[in-house]
Amino acid sequence: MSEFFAMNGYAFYIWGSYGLALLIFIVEIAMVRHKRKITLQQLRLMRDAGEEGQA
Amino acid sequence: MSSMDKSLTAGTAKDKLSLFGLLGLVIRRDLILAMRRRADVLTTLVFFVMVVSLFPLGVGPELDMLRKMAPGVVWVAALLASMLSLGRLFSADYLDGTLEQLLLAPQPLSLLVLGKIIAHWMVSGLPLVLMAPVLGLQFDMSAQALWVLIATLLLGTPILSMIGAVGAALTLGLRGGGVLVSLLVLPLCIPVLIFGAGAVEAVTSGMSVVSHLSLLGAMMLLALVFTPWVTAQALRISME
Amino acid sequence: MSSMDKSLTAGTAKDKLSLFGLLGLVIRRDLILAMRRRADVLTTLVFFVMVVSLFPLGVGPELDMLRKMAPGVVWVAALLASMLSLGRLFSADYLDGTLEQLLLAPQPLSLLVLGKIIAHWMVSGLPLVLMAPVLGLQFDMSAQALWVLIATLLLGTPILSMIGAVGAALTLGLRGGGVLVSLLVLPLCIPVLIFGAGAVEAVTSGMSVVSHLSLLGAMMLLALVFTPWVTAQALRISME
Amino acid sequence: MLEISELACTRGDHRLFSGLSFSLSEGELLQVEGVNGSGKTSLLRTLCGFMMPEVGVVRWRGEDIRKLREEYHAEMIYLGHLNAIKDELNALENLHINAGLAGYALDDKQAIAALRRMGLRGRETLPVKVLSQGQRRRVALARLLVGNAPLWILDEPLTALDVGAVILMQELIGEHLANKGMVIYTTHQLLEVAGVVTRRLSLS
Amino acid sequence: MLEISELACTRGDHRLFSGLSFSLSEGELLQVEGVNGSGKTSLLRTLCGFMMPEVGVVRWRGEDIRKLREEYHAEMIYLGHLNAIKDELNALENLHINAGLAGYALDDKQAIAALRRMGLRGRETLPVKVLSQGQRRRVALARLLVGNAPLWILDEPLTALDVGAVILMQELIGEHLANKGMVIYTTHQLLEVAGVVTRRLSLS
Amino acid sequence: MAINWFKYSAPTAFYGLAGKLVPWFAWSSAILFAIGLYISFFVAPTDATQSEAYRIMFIHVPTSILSMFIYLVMAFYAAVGLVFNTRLSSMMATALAPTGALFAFISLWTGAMWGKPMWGAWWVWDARLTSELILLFLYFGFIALHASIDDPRRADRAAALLAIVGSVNVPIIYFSVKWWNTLHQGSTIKFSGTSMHIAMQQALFTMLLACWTYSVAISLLRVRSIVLERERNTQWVAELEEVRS
Ligand code: HEM
Ligand SMILES: Nc1ncnc2c1ncn2[C@@H]1O[C@H](COP(=O)(O)OP(=O)(O)OP(=O)(O)O)[C@@H](O)[C@H]1O
Ligand SMILES: Nc1ncnc2c1ncn2[C@@H]1O[C@H](COP(=O)(O)OP(=O)(O)OP(=O)(O)O)[C@@H](O)[C@H]1O
Ligand SMILES: [Mg+2]
Ligand SMILES: [Mg+2]
Repeated sequence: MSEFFAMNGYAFYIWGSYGLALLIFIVEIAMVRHKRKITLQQLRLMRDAGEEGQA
Repeated sequence: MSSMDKSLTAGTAKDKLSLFGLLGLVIRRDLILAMRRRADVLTTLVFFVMVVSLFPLGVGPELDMLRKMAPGVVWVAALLASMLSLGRLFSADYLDGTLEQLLLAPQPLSLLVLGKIIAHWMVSGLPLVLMAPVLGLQFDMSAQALWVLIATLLLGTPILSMIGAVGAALTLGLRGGGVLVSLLVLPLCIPVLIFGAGAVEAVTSGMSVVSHLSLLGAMMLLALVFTPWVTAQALRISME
Repeated sequence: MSSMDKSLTAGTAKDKLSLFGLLGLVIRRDLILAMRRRADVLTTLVFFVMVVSLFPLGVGPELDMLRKMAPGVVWVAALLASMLSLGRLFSADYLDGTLEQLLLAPQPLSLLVLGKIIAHWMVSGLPLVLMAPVLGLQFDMSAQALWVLIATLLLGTPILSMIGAVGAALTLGLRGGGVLVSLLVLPLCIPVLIFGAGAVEAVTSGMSVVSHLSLLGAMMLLALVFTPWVTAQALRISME
Repeated sequence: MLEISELACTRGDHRLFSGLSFSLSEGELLQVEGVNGSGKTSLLRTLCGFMMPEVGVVRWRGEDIRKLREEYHAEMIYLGHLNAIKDELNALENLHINAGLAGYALDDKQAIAALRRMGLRGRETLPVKVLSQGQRRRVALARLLVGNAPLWILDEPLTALDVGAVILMQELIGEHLANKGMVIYTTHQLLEVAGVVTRRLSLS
Repeated sequence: MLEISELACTRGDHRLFSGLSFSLSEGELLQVEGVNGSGKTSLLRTLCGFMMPEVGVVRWRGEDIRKLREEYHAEMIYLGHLNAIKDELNALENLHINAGLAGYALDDKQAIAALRRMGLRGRETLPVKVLSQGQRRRVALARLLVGNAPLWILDEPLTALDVGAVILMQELIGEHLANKGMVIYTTHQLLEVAGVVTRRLSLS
Repeated sequence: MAINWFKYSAPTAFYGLAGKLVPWFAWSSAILFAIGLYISFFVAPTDATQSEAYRIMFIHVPTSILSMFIYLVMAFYAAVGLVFNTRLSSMMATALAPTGALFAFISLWTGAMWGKPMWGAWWVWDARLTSELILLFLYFGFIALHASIDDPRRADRAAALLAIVGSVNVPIIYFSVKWWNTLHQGSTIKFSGTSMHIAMQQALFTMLLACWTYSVAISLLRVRSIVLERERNTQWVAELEEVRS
């Protein structure tokens, strides 16, 4: 197992590549989902404010 | 004063201006404005000279290396200098409302834009071309290389002005436009830089430069045909 | 929204602001403005990266030569990038009248100016420092050289911002100020460039860098003491 | 001549106006009224073709102005919040350039006469930069005297003008209308043209 | 409080005014009058200390303002042709900053109340860039509501304001005078404060 | 307030459709990544000359290819948006840009991580590398321009113009850089295995597909937020289930 992770001495480069790629994918997904959450939140907030304004 | 005013009017009084007369008017107008703030013209040039001269200071004084760097450094400096002067191309007209009036002129906008680009090149590109040989001498370039350098700059700087005009028009009225425009325009200008500097290097290593120069020429024609129109569209979008 | 507004107010309501609070307010204000146009911050950085990357394109891709040029190129690019961002330091405030109000503030003008300079450095100098090592790697610089590069930039970029502020204040409201300011400021910044790039070259050729760094440090302190006051005077003159 | 039908304009979240229709023919004077932020400037800029109308069309002599473009521009003058004059040039040069861009070549005599009529005697050859706010506005307004476009679109022409200049503007508009011109304007001040009924368009 | 003695001002070749003397004390309202280019703006800028008077001195509580500097600044508010607001920030943030620079920390409630009083309800958190000319002017004027400096120097405060806002300004000035304030202003429009005699200073 | 239903029908339908498609693409992407990674690391044999380092290829090559492909798609959408004034395609272009930029960045990063053991340098100024770097700058330009303009419609149109000009320029850049390079130095050391092992091909192909499905999924997700934000004043957004709850 540790031999697998050692990658014949190229561990840093290989895991550095895949690791960063993975990290970027995760961050991107998180950011997009967060953006969606925020957008929905703001929509609800605006709707509530609008209803208050009418009342 | 009177002579100055005369030079602003084309043809006889009460005449409708021809398209060509209009182009002339726009160029003359921008040149006169540039002359009014002469410092401007000078500073682009001085910026160019300074960037080129900074290099030996930063890199160290080995002549051999400097000679090799020379075309690249001169070209990069030319690119940066024309980038810097882009801010002036439309922003003054935008801020004081003249641009609105240009858009409302009863003539094709691309033509007015072309006039502005030509004037801009004459003020900020041409002086660089004329200055370049002097700087080349500082780096101990050969006479042949100097000629090629002038030729490439003569073909290349108008392209920079034209591509730059598109960027300047797109970033009109945006704060921090000065840096943003570099961000947009620099990548687009890279081929010009590569062929320009490449030609000079080719000639120093004894190769033919015809293909480089003809490619630059082709790019210039292409830019001349398309960029005024694209710039005009960009201006319309920016004024919305 | 509310949190943003809160961050603009210092201390409790209806309180007189202390001098320090005021400094904080000015810095926070400029940082918030910078964040509003986040593109700005990014673009200075990208400009820096791009200028550094342009050189190999102009000069050619031989790593050997590039390695030698690296410190000079990075420093020149940093100088140009902070020069370019100078335009933003006062000109927006000048155009919309905020500067008039700053001059009428019941606090020492030098303090306000200092705040603006600090904010400017945080937005345009600090990112360069953080980015420099990556660029160094592109030029295959050694780890040791990279550390020295960071140290010199950390000491040097604030000086550039401070000297730049004087130039920016003097050229306020002059058309084509963007280029004029470079013309005024670049010569003053050359010592910084020489010591900065020199330190990196020294370390690559195995010499001590202490003297270089301490000279830079001394320059920074000197600048910190004098430039805010000089800038304030320059602003007063420009507004007359 | 100028017809607007079913025009609507939205800026951001605010619907400024909608279903706006009117037409303007020769010799008519139209004041666009409304409180601050009601959309007067937006309307005038739409009439110039700067902004694409969200809904509706603007027609000039029966054709959509976004099709006509240059032909329409030849028949109108727009004067906005900004003066469109160059600080570095003097009043005379500014007028020459503005006329040139509108397609006319002036001679000095005409230009000077126009500037004098605008009350700028003695300031014709000063760089515009040093003029006062009101004087700068007068330089901009001098364009109205030298062109012969039938349609004038004026956004707050009276800004910074003193009482004398306001009276002058009223005369100018009166003359233009008498020559079969059309004028659309906004202002928060009083502008009354003798012998002409001002039509009013109120934005909510 | 504010005393001007033997002031003269020359711009270029033109002597704008000379031998100007007046003084202003608590509760007084002074309108500087004159045609376009008569030197009103120049006078007000001299009173602020931007321009050095060619001849004469400006005194505040008996001392030359060029000596007092910050102390004088703490007791005055100047509102010029330019609005001194940041396009990127919203009205609320602008007000916070302007108050902060004048040395006060506001809380949100006060700021919002001031903006609402200026008729900006619903626009408090829009970036100022998208507001209309009149709304922008209102944001700038809101500074008057949150500071408590006795001296107001206003250069054409009514520019771009609609009728409602002009009335509001008259009220504000009235309140300020009632609180022992002093106001110097210029305008080409009509500005009448109920129950106060406007002193007038005519520049040739 | 009258709502032009015809105009808004496209985003309405698209919003729902995209919502349905996202899970499909997301899951197939996850599965493909799993398979691809398995083949890359456990099936594909060790390379003769590069030892294990060559395994970087399986992330590097797909991201490189996609970074270029996405730029073209983005420019295409932007152009359609500019010419036909369809909001939706402009929104698609905006949604694609960050993903494209990230792929370009991953390509640069993994390339550098590969270059260090292979060439002994993190970076060389080779044609491919340089043009990929410039591509990243072009993405930055697009994003920065779009972000600096407040009015979304104006931002769409301005950025579209830039994307079009950029896409014309991309091939020019590529060839100029390529030519520039050959003028100076001999061939850069490139990956040796011309005749690729079949497992390597499979891994490469699977990873490419995985990256493609990923970018479709993420940009659809992103465009949904953009649609909501831009259409926030319309009736249909107010009636959406996720907004009402
Ligand atoms: C920062 C460094 C690098 C960058 C920016 C980069 C960029 C690229 C790009 C843009 C492509 C796609 C080209 C295409 O499909 O036509 C690509 C493909 C490829 N790269 Fe790299 N690369 C880098 C380093 C490396 C290194 C170090 C190696 C191997 C030693 C390598 C090997 C390959 C291979 C084998 C392909 C696919 C082969 C092909 O499609 O022709 N790259 N790279
Ligand atoms: N992005 C936006 N979001 C919300 N409201 C906006 C936006 N952009 C503009 N507005 C509003 O649109 C209106 C623009 O009005 P316009 O400039 O046409 O007014 P006006 O009638 O000319 O006013 P004034 O008399 O003050 O000049 C303002 O009320 C402004 O608040
Ligand atoms: N360099 C100069 N040479 C000649 N005249 C000058 C020069 N600089 C300024 N002036 C004149 O000084 C005056 C400046 O006036 P100022 O701006 O104070 O006028 P104002 O009373 O505020 O007018 P407005 O009502 O139009 O705002 C103008 O008449 C201008 O022409
Ligand atoms: Mg308006
Ligand atoms: Mg004035």
